[in-house]
Amino acid sequence: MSDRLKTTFCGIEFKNPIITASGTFGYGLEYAKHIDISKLGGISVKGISLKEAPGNPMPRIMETTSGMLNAIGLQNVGVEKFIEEKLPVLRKYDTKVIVNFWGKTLDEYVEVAKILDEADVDMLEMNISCPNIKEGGIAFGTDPKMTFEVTSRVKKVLKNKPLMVKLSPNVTDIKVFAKACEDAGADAISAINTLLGMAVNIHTRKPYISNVTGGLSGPAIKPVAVRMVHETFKTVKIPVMGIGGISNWQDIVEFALVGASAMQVGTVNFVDPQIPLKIIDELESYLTANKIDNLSLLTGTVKI
Amino acid sequence: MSDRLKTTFCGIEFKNPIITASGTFGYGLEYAKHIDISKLGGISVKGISLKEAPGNPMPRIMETTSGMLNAIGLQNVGVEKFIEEKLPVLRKYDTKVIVNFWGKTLDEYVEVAKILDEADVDMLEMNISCPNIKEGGIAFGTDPKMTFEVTSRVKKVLKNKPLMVKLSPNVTDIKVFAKACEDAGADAISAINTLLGMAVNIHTRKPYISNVTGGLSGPAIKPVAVRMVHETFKTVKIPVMGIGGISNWQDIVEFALVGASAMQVGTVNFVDPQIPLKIIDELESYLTANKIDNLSLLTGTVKI
Amino acid sequence: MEGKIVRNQKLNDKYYLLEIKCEEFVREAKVGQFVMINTRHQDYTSDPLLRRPLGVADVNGDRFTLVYMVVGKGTMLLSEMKKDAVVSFSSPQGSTFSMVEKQRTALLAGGIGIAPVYWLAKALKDRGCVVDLYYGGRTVDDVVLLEELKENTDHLIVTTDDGSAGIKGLVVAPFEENIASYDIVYACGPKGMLRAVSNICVKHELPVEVSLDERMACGLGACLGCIIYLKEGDSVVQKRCCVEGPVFDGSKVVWDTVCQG
Amino acid sequence: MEGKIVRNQKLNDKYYLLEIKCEEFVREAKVGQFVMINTRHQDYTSDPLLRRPLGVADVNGDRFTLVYMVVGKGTMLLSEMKKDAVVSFSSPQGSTFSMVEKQRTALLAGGIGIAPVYWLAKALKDRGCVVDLYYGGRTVDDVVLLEELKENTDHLIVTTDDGSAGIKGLVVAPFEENIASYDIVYACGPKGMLRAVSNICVKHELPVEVSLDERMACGLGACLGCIIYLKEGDSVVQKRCCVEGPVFDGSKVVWDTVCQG
Ligand SMILES: Cc1cc2nc3c(=O)[nH]c(=O)nc-3n(C[C@H](O)[C@H](O)[C@H](O)COP(=O)(O)OP(=O)(O)OC[C@H]3O[C@@H](n4cnc5c(N)ncnc54)[C@H](O)[C@@H]3O)c2cc1C
Ligand SMILES: Cc1cc2nc3c(=O)[nH]c(=O)nc-3n(C[C@H](O)[C@H](O)[C@H](O)COP(=O)(O)OP(=O)(O)OC[C@H]3O[C@@H](n4cnc5c(N)ncnc54)[C@H](O)[C@@H]3O)c2cc1C
Ligand SMILES: Cc1cc2nc3c(=O)[nH]c(=O)nc-3n(C[C@H](O)[C@H](O)[C@H](O)COP(=O)(O)O)c2cc1C
Ligand SMILES: Cc1cc2nc3c(=O)[nH]c(=O)nc-3n(C[C@H](O)[C@H](O)[C@H](O)COP(=O)(O)O)c2cc1C
Ligand code: FES
Ligand code: FES
Repeated sequence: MSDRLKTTFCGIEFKNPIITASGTFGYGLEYAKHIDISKLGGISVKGISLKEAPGNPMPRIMETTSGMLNAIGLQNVGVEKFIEEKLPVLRKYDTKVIVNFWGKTLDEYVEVAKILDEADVDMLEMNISCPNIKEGGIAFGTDPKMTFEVTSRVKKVLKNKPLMVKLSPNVTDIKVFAKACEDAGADAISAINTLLGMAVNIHTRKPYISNVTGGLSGPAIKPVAVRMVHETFKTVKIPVMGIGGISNWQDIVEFALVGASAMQVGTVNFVDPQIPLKIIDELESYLTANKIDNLSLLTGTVKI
Repeated sequence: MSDRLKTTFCGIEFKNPIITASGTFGYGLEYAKHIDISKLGGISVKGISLKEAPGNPMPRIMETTSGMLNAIGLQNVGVEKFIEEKLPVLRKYDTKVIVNFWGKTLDEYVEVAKILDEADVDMLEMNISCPNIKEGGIAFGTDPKMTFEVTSRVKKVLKNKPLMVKLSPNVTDIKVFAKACEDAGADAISAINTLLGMAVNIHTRKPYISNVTGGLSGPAIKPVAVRMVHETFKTVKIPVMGIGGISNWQDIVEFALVGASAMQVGTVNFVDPQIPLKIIDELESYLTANKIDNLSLLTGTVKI
Repeated sequence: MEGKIVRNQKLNDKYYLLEIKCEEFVREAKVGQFVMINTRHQDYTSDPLLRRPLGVADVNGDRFTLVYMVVGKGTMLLSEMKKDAVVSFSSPQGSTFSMVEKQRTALLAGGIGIAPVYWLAKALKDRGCVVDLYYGGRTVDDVVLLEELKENTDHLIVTTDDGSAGIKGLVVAPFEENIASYDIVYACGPKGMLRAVSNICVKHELPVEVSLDERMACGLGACLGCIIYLKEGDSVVQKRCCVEGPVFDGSKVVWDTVCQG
Repeated sequence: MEGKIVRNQKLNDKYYLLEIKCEEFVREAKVGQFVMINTRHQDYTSDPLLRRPLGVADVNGDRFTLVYMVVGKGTMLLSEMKKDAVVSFSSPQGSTFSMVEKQRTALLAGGIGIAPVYWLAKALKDRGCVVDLYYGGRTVDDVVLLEELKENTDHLIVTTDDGSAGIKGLVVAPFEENIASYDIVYACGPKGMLRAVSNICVKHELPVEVSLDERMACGLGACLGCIIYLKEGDSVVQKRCCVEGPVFDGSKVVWDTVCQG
């Protein structure tokens, strides 16, 4: 493995820019028996909250055309148990750990961030864009004032770890939110979370998801994600992590061209856990064949 | 053909609720040599403006996963030529004609509407949601005040024809826009137009679409459309025409359940021009087999 | 993992039997487990997207067998796969049925629930158990592989809702009549049936293991899409159908929270 | 329309020849037209979504032939189709090459541009024309069906960029040398080549017909996704590549507006 994939993002050195997306890779450990997770650039773990959260009632998922809906509802073991039980095991692997986190209130966001700031993790990813829980989450991500407030409040308590804010695609203008994050001191932006969608079983006449609506992810949403990553890149100076429908190395190059410095691979981990590793290998080959010394040379170079 | 598909929408009787979507069915005539267009409930013609419009430079379209991007840029022959050359021929077929229209300014919207109000058409569909032109279009559809204003101004000049307003999905809260339309006197709402997306050719490093971004349509977007139609249905009392990713009779039933009284079939007309007719036949069979006297009995009956 | 299709046999208009050669898989597989199988013929297409969970219905030498019902896109695509085609799939996933020895066992299968029960019957016979199989379906089309099942059970009791094969009625009825004859009960099928069987067994203080279906995205414990709620002491805990299941202690499942249909 | 695949023959690592039986199609098809073909093996999947445009390369009795290059999902799927499979497609679409008689014709084909030119050569020979075909490709792999072409032309001049077959260089060079020998010119291939050929013909006041490629959604004139700009008197007018094209008067095309790549 050459240095072509080495990526510095928010001052952190990733061996490659391929990170598995929050909620699609558990706490990393679930995949450890299926693939060599040490080969990944990093892992963004399932969204963590102050207290253990039970998530939504079942059913929570449904496949749609080239995508899926989910309304897991941010089920997680809580920050304490995460740090005590999951993190030490995950730390045995040679990969960066990004902790995705959320709160029901402003204070909860601050509280979790404070705890994680002291923990053995590499970076925080603040989820203000989960469409599947009533309190918190989405509310912070669809009102620019609240986006600014939660970001600056959290940023104030962080002494050690960079803060990345994850944006919602369910807004009229993502640029406003990107700017609010930057103004509030965020170190990076990740985009996008899922699109709010719905599907109904015509036989039972009930929604397929108990929560009625769910988040749409997968290859179907890639064009929306590419557009929003590009808009974000053009708006802010902080780095952007691109997410949404990525399923092969070509998609990684596409996200790089529109401005992403690193990328998260989400739903396709379910399609085949080997995909992120395959992407890393094939991306390396592409860069080598095209004599591109580092993927970062492509960032934002789309010709418009 | 029984009466099971007969649909009254805004006081107009459609033989069935299957309408071909604006921009995907030309002026209707292009399809007349491929299918019997008299079997359709109606046709929403390509968006018409006051003057002939040249549309965007090429390339204008690209396929994406289970969908496509387009930035045609509302190329059309202009309202005068439409009425003189296209409409008389289209009128020979036994199907309802809905005229999709747009303007670059408020005054242009009003002007076109006035002319169409006197023409031999059944209904107007006001497009305030085209993401592909700089002036007009999308601006009216992403600011609720402008939505209200253009709708009420247009409504004021209409003496004969019902007005349906077509909403954009590229907003934080479609309910606000639906309400604005209803408050302004709209007779119906159609939803959704395309999602703003982008795709880049990694070999040339240029966007696939000359306009950089384009509108995403097709099966990929159906879950977003279903969600928005449902939100609209719950918000307003005027009828809703559901659009977005419909490709078979099951999709029609799904849109009916979440609140659509009629439906538009768009991108799949390109996949196979036979699809709308196939949908009509199979929908009829479904209703017969399930002893549902009329599709309207399903409208909004999703069990939540 | 990958394997070559040995046969993909149509059993009737709904059901297929798929045999795949893959030694690695067979080595790991245990009775009650399932596989996440890629149903797409080409990996460069994305519709359908996710792999589909199917119970392991048998293993033979270096081959394993799946029995599936065609219900949607994924299973339709599977049914069009040809001999010698290569398919990809996960390693064997999930919990297993308890392998008792020399006991009197009752197995209940409803419809496609027969898949994991088929292998279970064989395995229990091999361990010297008495194996009675109660097998119910809607119509004669929903009870398949009867000859093979007869060979691997002591009693095979077939029921159909419409009486087109075996006894007319639900499968739990004849089972309940004979309930006194059993030491342990295993079941796989529609959730309503599993609930009924579990309740009966609890009443008679019989151990009961049920194999549950839940929609799955990852099939390996990461997405939390497949939760089953279990009673544990005084509290209710969440289990993942794909890791802690699909086989659960039927007396512990909180049936009101289990998805219908 | 629908038809059965008679053969789907691999010509080399890139190119395939697909022969389909469909009398109805053959009855309507004219030289220069194309077909919108459904490349999915199952209609219940949506990826890829749109049909793909392919030029009609020949007709024989109740069969028609397509020659295609594998470049993406759609053509990859096509290449996996088996004999006897049924495919669906549009009726023949678009404008046609002018069918002159007893004239001296030059045909130029670049790469996969050979498809419509193949039939054109045959048709012009049948009408008593002298047919010279200039056929260029990048390498030897990009010039196919040479034996058949030789039979249906008076002179076959092959060029490749790397000299791996025929003359090394671009296809327009040998054509320009002989330009005085022709009454009319036809061309299909990369846009840069068509532009060059058209410019040369305009200079020499020779009529030139070019067949243009454009991304297509509907292929029947409705979506306005495939616009080609033509000079008409003093103004520039928009034409649809799928209806008024794909064959255009090369002297009228506004080349600067034609999409690259
Ligand atoms: C542990 C386990 C074992 C199973 N074993 C078998 C078996 O041996 N034989 C068999 O025929 N079926 C079995 N099933 C059910 C089988 O997975 C579904 O019938 C199949 O996924 C349907 O896919 P489809 O694409 O044909 O249907 P679609 O309806 O098009 O599928 C759409 C989505 O719904 C999911 N889905 C649909 N029905 C079910 C269901 N009943 N259970 C779970 N998810 C569903 C699919 O996985 C997919 O994500 C099992 C399910 C589970 C969870
Ligand atoms: C009138 C006409 C006639 C043609 N005749 C032939 C022929 O005889 N043989 C042949 O091999 N090819 C021909 N082409 C090109 C052929 O249509 C494309 O190579 C094919 O659509 C690629 O599809 P794909 O799914 O393999 O590639 P992908 O790149 O996956 O396709 C993605 C999208 O881009 C479009 N696209 C990609 N390349 C082209 C292209 N060069 N021209 C137009 N659209 C493109 C596809 O239609 C599709 O919508 C013709 C094109 C046109 C317009
Ligand atoms: C099952 C599931 C669970 C998810 N959970 C989270 C989460 O806890 N926190 C978060 O920020 N995003 C979550 N996401 C969103 C993903 O991280 C990602 O932003 C989204 O799925 C788009 O990427 P993709 O198309 O590659 O999946 C979840 C997505 C899925 C499919
Ligand atoms: C090529 C193309 C052109 C379109 N032109 C118009 C238009 O002129 N006016 C309009 O209101 N919508 C237009 N639309 C949007 C469609 O009418 C429809 O709202 C959208 O495509 C979603 O439906 P679908 O997924 O079924 O295609 C166009 C869509 C496509 C694909
Ligand atoms: S299917 Fe993902 S956790 Fe069970
Ligand atoms: S491809 Fe639609 S108009 Fe030509």
